[in-house]
Amino acid sequence: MIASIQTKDHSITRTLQDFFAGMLKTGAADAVLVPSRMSDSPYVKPCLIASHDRLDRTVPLGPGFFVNAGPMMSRLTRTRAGSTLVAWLRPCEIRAFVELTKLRQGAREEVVIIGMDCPMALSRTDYDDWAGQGNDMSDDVEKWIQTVYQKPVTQVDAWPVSRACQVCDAPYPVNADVSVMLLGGDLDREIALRADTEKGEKLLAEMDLSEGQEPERRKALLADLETERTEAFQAMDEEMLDQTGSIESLNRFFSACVNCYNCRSVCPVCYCKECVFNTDAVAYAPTQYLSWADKWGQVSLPNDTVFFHLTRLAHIGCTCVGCGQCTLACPSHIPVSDLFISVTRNARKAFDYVPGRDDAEPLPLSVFQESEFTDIVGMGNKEAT
Amino acid sequence: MHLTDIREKLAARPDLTRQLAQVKEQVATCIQCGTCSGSCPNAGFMDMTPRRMWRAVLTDRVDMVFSSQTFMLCASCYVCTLRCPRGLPLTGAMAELKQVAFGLNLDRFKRSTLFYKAFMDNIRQYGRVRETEMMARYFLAVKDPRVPMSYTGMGIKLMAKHKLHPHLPTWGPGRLAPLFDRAKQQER
Amino acid sequence: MTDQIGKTLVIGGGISGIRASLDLAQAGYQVLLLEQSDRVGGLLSQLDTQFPTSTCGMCRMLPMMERDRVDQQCLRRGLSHDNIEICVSTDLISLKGDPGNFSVSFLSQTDGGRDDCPVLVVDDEKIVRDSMKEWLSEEGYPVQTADSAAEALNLLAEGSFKVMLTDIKMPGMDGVTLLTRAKEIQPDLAVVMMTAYAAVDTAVEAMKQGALDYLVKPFDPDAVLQMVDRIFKDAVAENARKDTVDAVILASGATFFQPNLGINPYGYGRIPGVVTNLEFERMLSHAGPGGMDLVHPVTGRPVTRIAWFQCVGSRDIQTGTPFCSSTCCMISVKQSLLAKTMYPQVTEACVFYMDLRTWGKASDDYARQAKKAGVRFVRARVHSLAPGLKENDTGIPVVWLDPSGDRRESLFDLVVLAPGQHPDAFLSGFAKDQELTTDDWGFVRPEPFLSGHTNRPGIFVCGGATGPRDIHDSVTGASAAALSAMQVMASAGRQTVQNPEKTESTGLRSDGVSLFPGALVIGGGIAGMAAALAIADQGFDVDLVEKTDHLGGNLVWLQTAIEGAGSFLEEQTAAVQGHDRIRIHTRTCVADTMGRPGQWNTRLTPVKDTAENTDADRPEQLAENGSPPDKSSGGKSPDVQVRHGVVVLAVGGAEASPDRPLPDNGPGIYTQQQFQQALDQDAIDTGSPLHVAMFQCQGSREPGRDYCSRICCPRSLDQALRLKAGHPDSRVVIFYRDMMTPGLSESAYTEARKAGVVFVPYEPGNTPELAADNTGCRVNWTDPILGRAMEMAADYAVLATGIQPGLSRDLARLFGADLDRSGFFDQADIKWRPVEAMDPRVLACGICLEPGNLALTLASARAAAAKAVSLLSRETFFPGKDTARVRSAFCSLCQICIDACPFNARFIDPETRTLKVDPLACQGCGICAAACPSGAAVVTDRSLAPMIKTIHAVLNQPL
Amino acid sequence: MTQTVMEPEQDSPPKTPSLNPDAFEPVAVAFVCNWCTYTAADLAGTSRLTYPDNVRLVRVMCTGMVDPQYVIKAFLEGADAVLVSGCHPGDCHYINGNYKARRRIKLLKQILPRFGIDAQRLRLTWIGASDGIEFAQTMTRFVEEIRGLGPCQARLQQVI
Repeated sequence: MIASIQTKDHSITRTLQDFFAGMLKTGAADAVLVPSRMSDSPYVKPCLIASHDRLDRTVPLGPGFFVNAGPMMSRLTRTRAGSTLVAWLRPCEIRAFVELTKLRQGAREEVVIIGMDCPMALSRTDYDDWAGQGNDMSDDVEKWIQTVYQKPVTQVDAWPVSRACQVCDAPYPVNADVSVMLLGGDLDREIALRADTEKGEKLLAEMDLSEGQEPERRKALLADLETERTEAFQAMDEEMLDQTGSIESLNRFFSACVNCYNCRSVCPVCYCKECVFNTDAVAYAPTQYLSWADKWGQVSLPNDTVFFHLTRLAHIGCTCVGCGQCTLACPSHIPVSDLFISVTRNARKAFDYVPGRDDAEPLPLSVFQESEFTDIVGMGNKEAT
Repeated sequence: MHLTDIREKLAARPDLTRQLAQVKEQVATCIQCGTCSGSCPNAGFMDMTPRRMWRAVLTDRVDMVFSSQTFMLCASCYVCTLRCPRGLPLTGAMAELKQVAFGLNLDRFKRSTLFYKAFMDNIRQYGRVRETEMMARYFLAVKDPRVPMSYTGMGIKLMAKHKLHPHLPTWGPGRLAPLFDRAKQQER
Repeated sequence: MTDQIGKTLVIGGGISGIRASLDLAQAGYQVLLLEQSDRVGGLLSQLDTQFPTSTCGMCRMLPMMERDRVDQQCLRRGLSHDNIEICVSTDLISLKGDPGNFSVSFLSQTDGGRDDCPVLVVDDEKIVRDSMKEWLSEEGYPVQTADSAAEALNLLAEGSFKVMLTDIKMPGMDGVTLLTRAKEIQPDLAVVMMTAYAAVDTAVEAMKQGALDYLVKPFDPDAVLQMVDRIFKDAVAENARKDTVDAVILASGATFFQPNLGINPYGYGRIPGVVTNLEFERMLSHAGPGGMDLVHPVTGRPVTRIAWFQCVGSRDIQTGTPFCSSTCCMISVKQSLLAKTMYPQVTEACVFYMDLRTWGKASDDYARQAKKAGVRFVRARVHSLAPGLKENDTGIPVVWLDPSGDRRESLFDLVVLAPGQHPDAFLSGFAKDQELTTDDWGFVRPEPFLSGHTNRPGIFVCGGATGPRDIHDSVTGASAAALSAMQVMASAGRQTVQNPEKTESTGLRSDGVSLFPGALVIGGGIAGMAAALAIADQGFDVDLVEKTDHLGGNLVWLQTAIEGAGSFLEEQTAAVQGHDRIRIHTRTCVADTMGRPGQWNTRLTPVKDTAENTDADRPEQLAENGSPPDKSSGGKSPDVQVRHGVVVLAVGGAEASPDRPLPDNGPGIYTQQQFQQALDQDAIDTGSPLHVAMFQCQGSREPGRDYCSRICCPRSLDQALRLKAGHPDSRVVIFYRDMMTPGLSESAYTEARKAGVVFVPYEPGNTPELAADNTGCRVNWTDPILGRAMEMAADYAVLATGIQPGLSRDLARLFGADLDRSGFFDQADIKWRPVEAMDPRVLACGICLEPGNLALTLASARAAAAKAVSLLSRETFFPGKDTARVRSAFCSLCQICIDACPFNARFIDPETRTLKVDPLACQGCGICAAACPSGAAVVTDRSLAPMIKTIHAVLNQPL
Repeated sequence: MTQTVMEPEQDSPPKTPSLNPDAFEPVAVAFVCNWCTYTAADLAGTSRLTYPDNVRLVRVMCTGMVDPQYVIKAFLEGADAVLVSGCHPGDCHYINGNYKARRRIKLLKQILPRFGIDAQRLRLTWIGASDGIEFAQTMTRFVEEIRGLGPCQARLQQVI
């Protein structure tokens, strides 16, 4: 079922705000989760809004992406609340939430997920620049929307699209209850929504919308995006291999890392309550440090930097959703997500696993088959890497 | 037609019927493993393997049993008896079938019957086989000129290899007659 | 009443002995385990893998609870348990006594062999000295000779002797004087006088002066040896260790037929390349000759064509073996499958068999796997083998007759003989000494309905000593025998060793866990009753749940068919009903259960009148979409809450309904059970000559129900014999695929053939056609041997449809167990833990566990009871030192560890919402720790911090 | 400590692990399962089968308890290679630990070679309890292979 919302006053933002308000008014939703500004600052964060008259600061579509809402969804759904929540999410946020539900960090039962076509976000510093100090961002936002949904873009005006978004291979909602098909749409006139699940259908039915259809250009635009992004990914992959193809170069890549673990704090699929690297599991006796210094002639501290990053690669090797938050968070400007996206997207192929693709798809390391990967067992088989 | 023929003949001979029942009993625990037939040196010449023969006996297919020459070809080498995992007296059972077949006086066994008779008579008389005389008596008994003709080829070959001795030295009658008489007595 | 700890002697350290010992040890009894060879493990230490898994799981025999008391290691490295004293290389010298008081003496082969028994021969005649020396030396005695008394005294002064054989009349000092002088030097010397017949009086006189005995010249070597052996044994018996035990379990096993004995038609030992299956097992093993390669033992060339010959020394009158050895078919299936899959070089793997005995739950499917892998199965017996031509040694020519009667010939590099199991010399001697009842072939015959009981009270038997057995039956039987020993010890008032932690003065461990001291037995058939009785007899409360209104299950209809079963059923029912520790709940089923394993609180609810009894064992609330059970009757809930620490699933099963459409269920068509009941109720006039056709494997051993039910072939034979006994002219034809009469039941097969029953083999896809109308049944088939179309008019057609287990998945899952692919109880390990679920507190027995006859059902029931008793006997369990822990502060409740744990030991406590570990289920494997990314799952010494230390340590060791 | 570190029985003065390619002596860590491969190692020992002491055995209860972190750490600590060895499929004392190990090793093999750690430096084998000969052969071959590959980069300097 595909429905359509008529765009009001040439403002897509306003139209969507009304759409959410309608949900709250009719009781189709008890609360909605939408990115919103808290004051006149330009920064947007996911906001849980229960009152239909508090939607005016929400920015459903825009280039600001400071928090992946996946873990926020986890907070909101960890136990049953007995109410219906409608969440407006970017594709990478849906992916993160799906992975978190597999890790029992949340549940979908009481949530209706509205996923949107998401062509890009800006990096943190570029966003600052783009937003300036302006109190009223609405014109900029509308302009941004009209730009990015009509053709593949790698930069908006002078600001380049964040690297993670440039290589994102699924800029459209997967596994949502309702998909908002913005790409290629005549957004000044209408916004098309497709119900993908029963829950989605129920929501759209309650909103009493007119019938719509997928924008004609959307499929072609998605194909163009795919081509472009595949190429971008290959370029990044090569660049990363060049920069980190050996232990020595990996050392250099992370040489600015100060073990602050911000990357893991913002990572939506690093769900541990406490990172193992913050526990006594990796605490050494003073003699241990001396013994290393003795062995290599010197030992730089804090150590276990690469150990930390490789461990994190092993932990999220299959579940990394490629949202790029780690890079945004790194105080040392290390392009962490470039490395992680390039490594994990290749690694998970072995298990034919795509994070967020399917709720029923089990986590690769939690299951096994009796007859698989026989090529990696035994000596003398010079299997490919 | 043939079946009725054999059945009728058997019905007329309670002694042979009993003998056949004994054979059936002797091979009752046969499990058709085929060891007998695998080990039989003559199996290649038989129209039916010994195993099938026992199966026919056990399933009362007398028509199959007595339309076969298998038991006539048994050379009494006893290998099957020695190998049978069921320990069945197979060689003996073959011999019994021969006897029943002779007793039934079936046309198809006439030649075999006559051959055996000629053979045994010859031994009884001389204590050994005198092939030429034995064959001569056999040919006379068959009363069919085609039979001696069919042996001509083999006769010539044997002669070429000096295996036939037309002028055997004659010595007195053998002393086996009492032995034969005693055997006959015991069989009763 | 005494506070003595119960002790059982287990004779034989094979798998049966190990199993019985471990069960007893776990229950807290002491075990003295004697083994003649130098290691435990028996035959299994030579087998790397077992069917039907193609793997080895022997270590799964080790107890899962109180693991710290057992060495956690592969059993091939040895066995060690606090409560088991293992004596290898030890001979049993004597055993006397009664239950509760057997005295046993045994001797290590390392002390007191014959080489420790030097003999001195004194005679002036050289010939006597030399021949005596020759005879005795051959037997292993060190012998010295002296030609005079004087020299003898010198030798005696120089070294010690055990025995002196001396002539009486000698030049110089005579033998009698030598006796006196020798005794002065060595008082304990055994002296035997040698004398001519005429001087016997003197010899008798010498005995008064201390001679032990005398021998009369001229003597025969045997008499001399017997005399010396007797002295040796008496002397040895003095060195032997003595002990007192309460019960004895004979688990001495069987030996293999030696194919080179007798007529040896396959030329074993003569034809290179003819090997036994045990030898082949070593060739397959990487540890055997050839190492990683499969090579010919003589030529060393790679082996590519292998034939297996079945029934060598089994099912063979020529070797005096009328019985089937039960296991050889499956051993060959396994070996052929392994050879074909492990070594791509093997182009030809061919098994020659008579009937492929893939009886039981998982074997038939295993054989199908082998067929799929390319193993050829040929129904033929090869009569004999002759060596190949030497000059162009291309292999061993094998000739056989195919089913159609054609003679076939093929060359093989290897011929693997599958020799049968036979009683061994020890067993014959022991049975004779102890006056045990044996069968015609020398195996110990257990008492009917009492698995593992011999005719001697207090002496129990299991494993190969009772006849050819596979691992599964041996392990089950061993546990059953252990139960019998426990019963003897309990009635002798013996105690069990409780945990050492309890008595240590250093303080009590506070982490002890107890089970609720009671058992829930579900199913009131004979399996459930036997298990309930055995558990209750050991002093534990039992709740016995039965869905129908009566006890007895299938034995109710079977009782007249099995000799003595009627009165046995009556006795058992009376005993159960009269037992003050058994509460019987008839017309009841399990509704739900609360609590954790071992501390279950299960609700029993009455079976509703409307409910079909066949579905009544399904947990009600699950069966009815979550609606609560009917509690309305009389305002008061009729439900009962039962607290129990173990659960025994004994819900049984039923005859499967015929899978193939029947011709209108014509008047003469019966299932095997219906036919049995008709026979038992005299509804069939067996006194008149009847024509009966029996069809085996109806719907069994085929996709869907791909197991052999193990009972139908013997039952058909029984029915056939009954018909033949009723009227000898009755014509009975049994259509079969493979007659499954393993072990000693082969004799019924032979009997039926003798009685004139006709057996017709068929293959799936070529099933005989059965048609029926009002006038009766007609069967049409093609006899494979005769190659003829055959026809038979039958008064009755009997379909052997096999067993359908009656266990519902919901009920199994209620207790954390599950069903296997055939619908039976899913065993933790089909071979090594046959009556347990992965959780050892969940047990099963009878035909919901696996198909089997009454004897097997009783064996599994008693085995399950043994497990239950050994668990319930422990007042407190102390978890292993390596039990996993949870650092809740770091735990995100992602439950990855729950998914990873193979033992369901981890769960979320609903009250605290924290992750907990069931310390009795946890095996300390550390898989959880590897799965947990946050370091919240930890196992002592097997978690990140210590492992990092270890890694650092090993890498920084100097080279 | 439950895991046993097999000390090489040597009295000779300790050799410093040399980084000179001509005198390169590889060092490897082998995580061996208590039930199968450790038994095989024991059997190899009792059968007097020799294998290079370059392989340092770390006994683990099950290959399923080998956390990918152990493997990573071993490489970063300077191991030239890591072997994980346990029971054949189906043989696992803990039912399926070896299958789980196989997936983890697969993942590591997807990641580590990306950073220049040759896939051949990380091995997974099944060596059954009675495979003493196979154990010794595998160890010998393993060491020879690593010797051919040369020292692992991570051994040459501290990886931060």
